[in-house]
Amino acid sequence: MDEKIYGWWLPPDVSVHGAKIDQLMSVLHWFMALLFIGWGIFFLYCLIRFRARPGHAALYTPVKAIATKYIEGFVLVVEIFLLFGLSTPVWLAYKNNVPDSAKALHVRLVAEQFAWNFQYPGKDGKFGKTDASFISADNPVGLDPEDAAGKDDLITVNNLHIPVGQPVMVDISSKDVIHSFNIPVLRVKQDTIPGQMIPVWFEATQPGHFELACAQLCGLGHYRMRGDVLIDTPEDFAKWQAENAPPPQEAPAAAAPEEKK
Amino acid sequence: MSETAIPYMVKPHPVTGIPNGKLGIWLFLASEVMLFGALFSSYVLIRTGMPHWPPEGGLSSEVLNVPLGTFNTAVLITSSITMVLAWASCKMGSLPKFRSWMGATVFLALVFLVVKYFEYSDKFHHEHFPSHDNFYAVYFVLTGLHGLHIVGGIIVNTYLLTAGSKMWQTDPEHFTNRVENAGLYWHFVDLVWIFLFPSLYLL
Amino acid sequence: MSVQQHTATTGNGHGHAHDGHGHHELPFWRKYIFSADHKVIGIQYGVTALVFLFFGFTLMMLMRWQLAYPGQPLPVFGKLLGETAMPGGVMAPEFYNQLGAMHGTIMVFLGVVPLAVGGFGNFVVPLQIGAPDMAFPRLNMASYWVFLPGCVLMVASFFLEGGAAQSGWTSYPPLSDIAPPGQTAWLFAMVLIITSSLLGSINFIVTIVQLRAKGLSFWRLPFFVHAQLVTAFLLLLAFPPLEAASVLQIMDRLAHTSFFLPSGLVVSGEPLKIAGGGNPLLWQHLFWFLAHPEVYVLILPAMGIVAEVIANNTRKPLWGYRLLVYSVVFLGFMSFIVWAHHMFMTGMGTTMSTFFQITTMIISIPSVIILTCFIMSLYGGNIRFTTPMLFATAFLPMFAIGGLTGLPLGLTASDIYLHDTFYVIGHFHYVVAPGTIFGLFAGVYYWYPKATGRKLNETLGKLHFWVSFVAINFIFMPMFFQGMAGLSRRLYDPTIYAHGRGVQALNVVISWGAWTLALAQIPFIINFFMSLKRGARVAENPWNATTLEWAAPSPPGHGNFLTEPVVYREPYEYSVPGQPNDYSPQFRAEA
Amino acid sequence: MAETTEHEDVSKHMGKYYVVFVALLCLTAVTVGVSYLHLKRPLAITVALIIASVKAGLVAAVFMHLISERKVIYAVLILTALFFIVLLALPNLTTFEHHSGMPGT
Repeated sequence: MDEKIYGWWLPPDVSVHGAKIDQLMSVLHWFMALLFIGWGIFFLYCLIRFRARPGHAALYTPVKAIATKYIEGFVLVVEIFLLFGLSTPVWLAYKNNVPDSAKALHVRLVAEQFAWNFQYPGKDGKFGKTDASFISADNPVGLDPEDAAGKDDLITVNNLHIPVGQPVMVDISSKDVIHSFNIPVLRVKQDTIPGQMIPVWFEATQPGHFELACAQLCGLGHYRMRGDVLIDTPEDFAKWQAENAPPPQEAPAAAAPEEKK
Repeated sequence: MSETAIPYMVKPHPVTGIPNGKLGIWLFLASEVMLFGALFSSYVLIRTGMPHWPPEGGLSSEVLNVPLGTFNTAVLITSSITMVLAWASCKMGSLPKFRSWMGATVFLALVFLVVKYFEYSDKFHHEHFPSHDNFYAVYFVLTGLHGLHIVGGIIVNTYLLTAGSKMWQTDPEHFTNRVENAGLYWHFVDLVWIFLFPSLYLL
Repeated sequence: MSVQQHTATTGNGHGHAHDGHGHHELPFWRKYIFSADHKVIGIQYGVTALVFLFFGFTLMMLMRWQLAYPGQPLPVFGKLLGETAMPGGVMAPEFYNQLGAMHGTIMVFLGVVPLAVGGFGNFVVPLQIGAPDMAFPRLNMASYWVFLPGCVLMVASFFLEGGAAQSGWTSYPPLSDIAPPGQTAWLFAMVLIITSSLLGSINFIVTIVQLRAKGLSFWRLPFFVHAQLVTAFLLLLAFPPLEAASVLQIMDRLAHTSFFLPSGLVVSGEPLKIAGGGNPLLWQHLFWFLAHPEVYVLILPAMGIVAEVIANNTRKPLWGYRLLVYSVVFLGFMSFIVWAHHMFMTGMGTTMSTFFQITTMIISIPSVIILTCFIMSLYGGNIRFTTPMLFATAFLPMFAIGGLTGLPLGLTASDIYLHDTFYVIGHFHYVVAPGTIFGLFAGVYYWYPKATGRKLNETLGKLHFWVSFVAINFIFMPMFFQGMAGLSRRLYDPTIYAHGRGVQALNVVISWGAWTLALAQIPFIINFFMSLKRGARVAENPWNATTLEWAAPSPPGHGNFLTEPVVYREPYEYSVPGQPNDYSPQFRAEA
Repeated sequence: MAETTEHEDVSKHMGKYYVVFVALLCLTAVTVGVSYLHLKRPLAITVALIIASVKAGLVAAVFMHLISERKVIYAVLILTALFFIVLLALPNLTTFEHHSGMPGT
């Protein structure tokens, strides 16, 4: 992992949708700085100009301050612009323009205290059925051993492998408490709510080795609930999938229809 | 005693037209509205999130005892009118009448609790504890909290009936105000039950 | 429970005019411990709250050691805290989480609110409206004596098996549902504290509505009273839902119901034996229904104090007094419909998130107006830089930073990145620490003479202010950079992450800032106790102020005023042209 | 309540209290009766809530004297009612949209 890319400001952005978020952040912070500095100069001017001293007296009649109305108006206009011009469109675009499901790589995430369990559908593109009753130490997501669709599913712990240039859709859930799926460099964050399956998507623009962090207090091991995000070229990704695929087995029963919320 | 004299303890404020206690009790009821509002909101949220209500199938009216619930509703409504009559007796200057009506109110409140006790013990007898499922959890929390309010009302009303009524000799107006405030609270408890009964037993 | 036990008057009950001071001396325990006098209760609340502020601060200083020097044994104190909490002097992660949860809870519910509302509200409001006491003095006493057991229970929970609550001050289930018994103590303590706040808020509203002095119309009330009135309504209507939520969580923990627990939970490999079917987000809704208005419960009284101190020390009327009042009322109202911006990352739909995003932006407008009014109040003044004024002045830029950094958090798109990072910590601490707490310090310095009859030492006060001001910015400013770097909050050891290692140097800066801030409180503590005996004696009105509390003796006796006060004019008539003095008090008949 | 002639005032109202009492008992009977018809859920909820609201309205208006109360109490109650609606509506709307409106589910 390259340590040097992490400094005192935003880490590099390797996602498709992140550029808009970064742009919003930069506009916001310039606006905030401008407002604060302008305001601060006036504030200091008032403190010095109107300090108590011999021969100086306060003005009883309130000053007519037209300028404050303009400044308040300006703040209002900028806020409306930030809200409807920048933030809402970015948010709506990200939430509503979900990439074509057929082209995307689908992954399921079941978070637990204190690990991230990923389930890849394998060659058949179908997730095996899971149920809480099957969960055990070597079956962290609770894969149904009877389900044929699950035979080729690949399970990884604390290790998210994704390819560059392909949208990734992660259906996230949790088996115990609320966690939060946070990959700073991909500008992704989503709470994992037990009992619910919530989709998030992202698309990486360059390969590399990054980190997945838990952003929601989930117990004493919250701090070490760290995962690796390995963004590969499509070829490397395919190779990784092939190398790690579980050995083929006899599939006894037909797959039951998938349960979705 | 050297406590400070507070204005408008008994006489109404010239602008607002009410004494302090009455505004106080209404504010308290406002916070109670928000308390039960939060519980009702939770009830709706949990109920709409479940495929079946009650979760084991059937209807609420088959799980809970509707005749007993109806009886209890009538008991509370009756206790409301006896409370009004107790206050009206004070207004009309008759302490003995107040005593009988207030006594009736307390008695009816106790009847309500006794019926509730039979309902609860029947549920417990069938191993239907709050942990059984969310239907029982909601039922026990809402009726339990309402029951605690009934207990509170009984304590206040019993106080007014016994030791508290000494004030009638020194300051009948103040005493009547207290009865009125206790009455406002008691009607509110009745009012909560009016919503609890259909939403838990009938729907 | 329902009927206030308010046999407040002597036998006859109708008295309007109060007959001066008590005829009989009350025994010590009735006068100073179980007292029904609003001033004694105010001081009880204030002192309790200050103790808890320092206690909560101490918890944070312990956490700062772990954050600055992760995994290193804490010298001296590490050994004292025992092997469970700090094995070998190194903090255990469980203990870190307890400290975090308790720091938040104590600062908010046991520190700032009791000081701002219980302390200043109780002491100052009846005086400022010319009332002899609160409307229900015994209820007021009950409020404190419900609050104190709550505090004791909260702190005592550290000694329970498994320690105190450790699921954050927000106590999100399912984590809090399955946490050790300390969480149950937390919930019961919260129920007590909420009940106490409800009793207090009823009392405040009735007092302000019913007991104002003759001539004191609503538009003549000091801004502080307006702020307290709005605060009381927030407490009255926003707290009960958290009480309900606490009851539900208590049921989940003790009666094993599943209000917040969905079906199919597996905790540490074992399926949880519950019925299921609940919703963890229900807690968040009920919690934030309180906790967002709570932010304004913290800030509004501080704004009120700042307004009083600014008007007094600029020697001119507040600029835009009515606008300020409209703004706080609007702020209070809006604070009820913004809460879900704390939940943007829970998978909310786009319609509701847009709704909450819009209300959040709308609520920033009155804050901007309030700040503008304060700064325009400086313009044209004759500013005396007394210690209270220094704290009040510093409040303005600190609150501005806190408010501005709320923008990126209130907007959904930028919140994706900043949610639950140190940016959030920086943001709300700027609002509540150098914002609210500085406002409260301004109040302590401003009203101390009224409460004790003696002034606090100005030199020590200025030392307290300047060191605190510099140190506190070294604490919270770096947090914005840590947040921008993506560092999650509530991490026991941030150096686990590469982006955490990138900003670890800042953690050292912050920690040293925190410890310096602690040192800066020493002059205050010395000043506070020394001035009780040695401070300069003052008359009724040491600051040449205009509002009613300065008509009463310092300290005011039982019943507050020697003669019934009458109000003749607006609250901040400073530097009226043609007057011999630069202040025309509300209570003085001649123009 | 006016301070003067209060005795007559109260005795004049007595009839009203009894009428409301009987009305409340009748409405209770109606709501229980309707529940045995097993109406469709939405209709059943509407009917039950309407009856409950009428009953609550009667208790509040007559027993609690809200029909002739002072402005300050109306103000408090309107504010409370408003936030009560917020408390009931927003968490449920949010949850509803959360479950129904998520793209990709």
